[in-house]
Amino acid sequence: MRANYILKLLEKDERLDGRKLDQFRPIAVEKGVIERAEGSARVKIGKTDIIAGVKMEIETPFPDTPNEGTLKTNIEFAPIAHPDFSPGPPSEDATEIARVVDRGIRESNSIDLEKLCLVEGEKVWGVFIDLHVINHDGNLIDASSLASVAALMNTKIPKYEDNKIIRTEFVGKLPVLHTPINVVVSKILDKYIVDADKEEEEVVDAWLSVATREDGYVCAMQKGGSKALSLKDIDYMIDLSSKKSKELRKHL
Amino acid sequence: MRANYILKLLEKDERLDGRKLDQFRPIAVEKGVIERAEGSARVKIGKTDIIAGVKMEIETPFPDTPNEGTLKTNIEFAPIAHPDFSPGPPSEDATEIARVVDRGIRESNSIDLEKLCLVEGEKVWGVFIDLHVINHDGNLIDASSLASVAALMNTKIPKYEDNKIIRTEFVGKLPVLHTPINVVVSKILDKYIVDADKEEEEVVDAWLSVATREDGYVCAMQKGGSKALSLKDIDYMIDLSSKKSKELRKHL
Amino acid sequence: MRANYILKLLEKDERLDGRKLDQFRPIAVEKGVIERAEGSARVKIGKTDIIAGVKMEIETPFPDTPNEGTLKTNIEFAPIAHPDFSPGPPSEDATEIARVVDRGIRESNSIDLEKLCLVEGEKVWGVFIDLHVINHDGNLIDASSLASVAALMNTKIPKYEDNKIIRTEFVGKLPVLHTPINVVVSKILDKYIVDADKEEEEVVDAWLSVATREDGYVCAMQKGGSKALSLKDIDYMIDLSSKKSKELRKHL
Amino acid sequence: MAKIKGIELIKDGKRLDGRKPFETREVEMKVGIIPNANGSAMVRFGKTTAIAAVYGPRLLLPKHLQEMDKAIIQCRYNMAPFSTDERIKPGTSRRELEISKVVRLALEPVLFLENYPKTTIDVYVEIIQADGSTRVTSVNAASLALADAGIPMKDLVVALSGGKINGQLILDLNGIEDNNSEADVPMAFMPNKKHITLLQMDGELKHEEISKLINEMFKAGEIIYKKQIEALKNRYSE
Amino acid sequence: MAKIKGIELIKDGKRLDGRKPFETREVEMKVGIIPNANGSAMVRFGKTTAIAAVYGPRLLLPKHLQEMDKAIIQCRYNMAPFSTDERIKPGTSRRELEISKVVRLALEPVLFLENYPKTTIDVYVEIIQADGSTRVTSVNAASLALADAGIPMKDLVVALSGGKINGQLILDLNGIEDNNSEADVPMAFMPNKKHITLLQMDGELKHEEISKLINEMFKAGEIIYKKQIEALKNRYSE
Amino acid sequence: MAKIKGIELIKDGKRLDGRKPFETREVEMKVGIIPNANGSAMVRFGKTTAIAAVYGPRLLLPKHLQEMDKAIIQCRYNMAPFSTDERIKPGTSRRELEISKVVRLALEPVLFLENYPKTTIDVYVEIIQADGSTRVTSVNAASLALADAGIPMKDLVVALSGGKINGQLILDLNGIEDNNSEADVPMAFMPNKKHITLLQMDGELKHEEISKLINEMFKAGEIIYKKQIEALKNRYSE
Repeated sequence: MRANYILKLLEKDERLDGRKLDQFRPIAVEKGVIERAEGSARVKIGKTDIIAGVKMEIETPFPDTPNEGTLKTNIEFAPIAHPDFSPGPPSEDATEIARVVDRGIRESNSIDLEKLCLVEGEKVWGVFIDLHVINHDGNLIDASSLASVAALMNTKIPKYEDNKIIRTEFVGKLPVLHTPINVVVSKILDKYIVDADKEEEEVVDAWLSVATREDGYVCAMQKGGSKALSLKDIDYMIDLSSKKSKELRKHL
Repeated sequence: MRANYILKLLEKDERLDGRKLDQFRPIAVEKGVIERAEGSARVKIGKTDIIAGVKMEIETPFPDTPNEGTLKTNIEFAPIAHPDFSPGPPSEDATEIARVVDRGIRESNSIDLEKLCLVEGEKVWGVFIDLHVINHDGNLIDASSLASVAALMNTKIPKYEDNKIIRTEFVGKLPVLHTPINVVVSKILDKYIVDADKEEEEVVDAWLSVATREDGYVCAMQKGGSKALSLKDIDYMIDLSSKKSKELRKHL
Repeated sequence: MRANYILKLLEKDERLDGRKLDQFRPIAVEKGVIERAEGSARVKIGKTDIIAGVKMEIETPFPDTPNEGTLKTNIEFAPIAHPDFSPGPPSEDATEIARVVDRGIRESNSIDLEKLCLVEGEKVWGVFIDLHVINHDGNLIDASSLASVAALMNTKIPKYEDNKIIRTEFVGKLPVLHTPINVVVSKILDKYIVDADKEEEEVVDAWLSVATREDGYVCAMQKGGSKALSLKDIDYMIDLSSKKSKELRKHL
Repeated sequence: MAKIKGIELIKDGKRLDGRKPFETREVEMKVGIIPNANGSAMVRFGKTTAIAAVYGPRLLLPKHLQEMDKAIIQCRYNMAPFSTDERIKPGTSRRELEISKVVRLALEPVLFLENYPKTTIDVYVEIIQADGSTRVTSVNAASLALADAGIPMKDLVVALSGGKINGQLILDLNGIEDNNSEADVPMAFMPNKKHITLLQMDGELKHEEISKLINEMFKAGEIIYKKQIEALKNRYSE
Repeated sequence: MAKIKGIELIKDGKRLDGRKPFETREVEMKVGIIPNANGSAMVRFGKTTAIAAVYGPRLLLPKHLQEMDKAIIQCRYNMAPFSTDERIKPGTSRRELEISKVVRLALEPVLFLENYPKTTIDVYVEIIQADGSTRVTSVNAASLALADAGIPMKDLVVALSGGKINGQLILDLNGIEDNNSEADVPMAFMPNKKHITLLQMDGELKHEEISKLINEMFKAGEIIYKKQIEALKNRYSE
Repeated sequence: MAKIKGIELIKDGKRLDGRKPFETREVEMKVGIIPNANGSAMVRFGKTTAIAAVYGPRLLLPKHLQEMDKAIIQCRYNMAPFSTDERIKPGTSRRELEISKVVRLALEPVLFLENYPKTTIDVYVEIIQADGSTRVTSVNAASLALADAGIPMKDLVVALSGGKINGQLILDLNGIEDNNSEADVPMAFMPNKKHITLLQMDGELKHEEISKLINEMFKAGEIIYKKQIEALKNRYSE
């Protein structure tokens, strides 16, 4: 029923909540919402609500990058956020989102990881981004990605002295070099929309997530959905995504 | 049927097995039952039968207590002990008992943990209390707590030489400073009983576990059961528990 | 139906595929099938198809054997290999096979583990044998055992320099002292067969796995199946197994 | 969570954050913050922040877990990885498992479970930031979320913590007090009849100190109760 | 998998293994290698070797997982412990979980799932040896295994990877190129209509470079498509 | 469990604990020690102590695990964390999983499983203290527990271990012998017909040594058999 109505509207370039096809829901970004985290941000896109917290921990570097800090991104589909979420290990969808966000940040060289080395080969800062979904009303990828970058920009590096982290004193800000912004473009029938909400996501044929850097470079893509896309689709979707990313970046 | 009969009897201050409301079943405490453990004890309260074994292992201290040994309490609801116990990770109830026993010992400062430091910040003795239920006929908390303290009192510290534990030689006894004794008081209707057996536990409205030290201080409490308690209830239950704890301590 | 037919044939000392009771299916052993592994072999016995890969990793020795390398054998019933295999932790049967193969190699002193010590008490070579079942048509034990020994014979020790494994350079071959060969003899009714295929395995009453060394010593045995065996059975089965092991060893 | 040796937590009758012994931290409560949930609430005591959501009563599956004559409560208390100084690895610790149980038991006495056979009432609490007294903050949030879900309750459930530092009884322990206290007593109760539904204690207290603390918690609970009522009113006057 | 600083991956128009930018490695394909499976195939790109097996369509159990109006695909991508330099511990990593999903989605558009209600089509891929481009090798193997299983398909699915090294667009990245590339683009598509069913990208590329790469992959995909057809023919002419 | 180089385990025909080669340690057996169980027993060989309990035959759930024409045996062998020198972490090791299987198979031939379709007979063994030969001690305990549970059996199952130290065949290995033996042969059998239900071997033995050991185990098993009978009698004469 509802699905059919969404499709009917789309044929007329209309959406349930009156938005244009290329229009986001209202976006709110609040940084520094978790005092005890080294960095944090809460992002709301419409009713979708997500908190990103960044913790800095001492880690052993990977053997092949002995002078670089580490990055780990994790998402929790907290059961408070949706009737279908249940406690337990991350689902396939949660894992995909965490990896898409992680790759967007990693591949864009967003963080200057070499600045996070303390003792080469032995001790480096580990940057842990934890995403906590508070309410899920669609488009978790864009919200997660935006919250992560906002939280990184908000992150301070604590003092490290005598093998202890002093979390009340800071030596500086996390060196953030780039701000990749993720915008998912969804295809339904022959229409392209951005920021599909939960109901729309259920009728999406295929989507393309594109992360664009402030210098216009694309740094990560992921196709989703059960239908195929043509090169023409993809060209259009990259264009639209890059265009919208500029709009979203203003919220940082 | 049986439940109703228990309630009927209680109205007359009587119990199925003829005990008084504030009377324990026969208690037997045997120390040193496991030769290969550094300390051990077997406690029977009526048909409830439980073995506590203490193992001493070399551990890294926690960063914030670099000069203290560590304590870990674990309980296994071995499937031999009851038709409803099945192999697998600890249940919510098992976890609660392990934590109640652990906190009773920890919060009463029962063990002089500073005496268990070998190399500050690097090596300390870890005290592992493992509780193994042999037969479950109710009141596992009191039996577990009594077995744990008895086993600690029975524990010897092995020699540690050239980075090896010599388990056939000992340097002394585990320094046990206090002997917290746990007594659960259960409320059924408007009656208070101690040492509820398995059948009685099924009709208990609420219970209060109180650990009392030999100097009369209360060092841990835990309320259980699905009904509420008044302050008057609690005052009465603490009194009764502390009184009975003296009786139980004689078995150590 | 099929089971009854197998039994009928056996009464006449015949088998479904025309083999004699003490005859293996065609055997193919190919070494070095995985270039990136330090050692490998693929063994086919009839339609049973299994790959053994050996990886060499730096490990901490066990405290009681500070100057010996370590050995670990693992089998994966990959879900590609049989409709009943499903992803997940190893089953009881998989665990048994891994342990039978492991013990055969370990107890025969097949590998000169003392030669694998790098720094006593700190660093030794760990030998990891991983068995990957490609197609399961019975007799996984013999195939796994043969593949493991073939892979060990094919294993080279990489260079270890500046705390790094250089996997493109080698310092020599893994020191293999003995070649234990496992042959399972199965009893069905009053007949003894070797190399039971999957269909035959389903009617086996009892089996005995015997690992024989090239010097004739028996170095591991395991009885399986739900029926008992007499000493006479066992004597016969050891004899037959040892005899067949010579035949199989030729394939190394 | 080490005790800091000889730390002076109270001086001239004032605690480190300036509070008097029986003064609680700033308390903030907000109802209806999760659109997807049947009921939800955020409760903050100082920095300690809990978000609770209630889903249900809904049919419990698989069937063999159903109770034929009543609803069950499934409760999960979970700390966000970024809620404390050191990152918490995902997965349920023994501490979280135990707190999930005591929070559930703290709520059970006020519900009419027999009204909803075969169903589950799922109560999920996320600790977004932790600075002591997280379990009682959770109970307050869960109480509001249940009320917000329209589930009939005999009473609300009010919770707070008491304790003892440097020989002085206090209320509403923050993180540093919690770690260095001589005793810590989390409690929950039904405010109208003063019926206690959660009570734990760790540390060293005389019996009479426990009784005195409980009475002080009853008193301070009145204020928390009013905040709960107010938060519920705000929700429906929005 | 560290990037090696300043490594020269291409010199005089030749890659380290001698290939030209848009040249693929030696490709080997074999269908029907697992007697027990309904369909199976081995595909090798250079050293990267994937074995795929298809079981089904078969009844999906437990029942509550069934879809009433179509089959579901269950897909697992798994790396053998000995397939890489450092041994991989058994168990599914987050990377493997994600690849399992994208491989499944790469196949789904060519299947008529509505023909097999309540069933599952199980697609299992084992990476026996890994030297870059494992996920696209997996898709090729799975495509052949599905065809071998006699499951009707709208088209085969052809997959390969593109990327960029030292400023040069290339095809079919091997391990060292993968680890040190400026960009990595795995793609799968239906060769007849050039419909893309898998597309991922990591690195730094301009939009026009992405389009150019996709076109090059379409071209090289023709050859891979022919290899698939050939492998299927060989199977049935055995 | 290291082998100690050059250790002399036997001297002048006596083992370290004073036993002759074919002498067993002190054996203690007690039936009916767990009131809740349908059957139970404790068996001790020297310090090695096993407690076994049998629950069932009872309906097996979930249903899809049931066998329509017979009972299944579910067996778990578990070592208490404090049973050995180094504490054992809770959770089932591969060794425990394998022993659970061989203990189950050691018992299966004496039971009439077809009498109890759709049910499970659960056999749980806890090793309370370990000093070698734990699996055979477990089988003896399980045999008694099954008899105590009143489950019809074709025969009891008697078990003991044989081995070889310093070139000498021996019976009933203790811990230090087990770790330093040249061979270790655990065996279980039905004493009346001498039918072997468990047989394993690790080490180095000639075929004729194996046969000789088995014969010695048959002999010593007579005594163990008598102890089992006696323990059962004591149970019913209590």
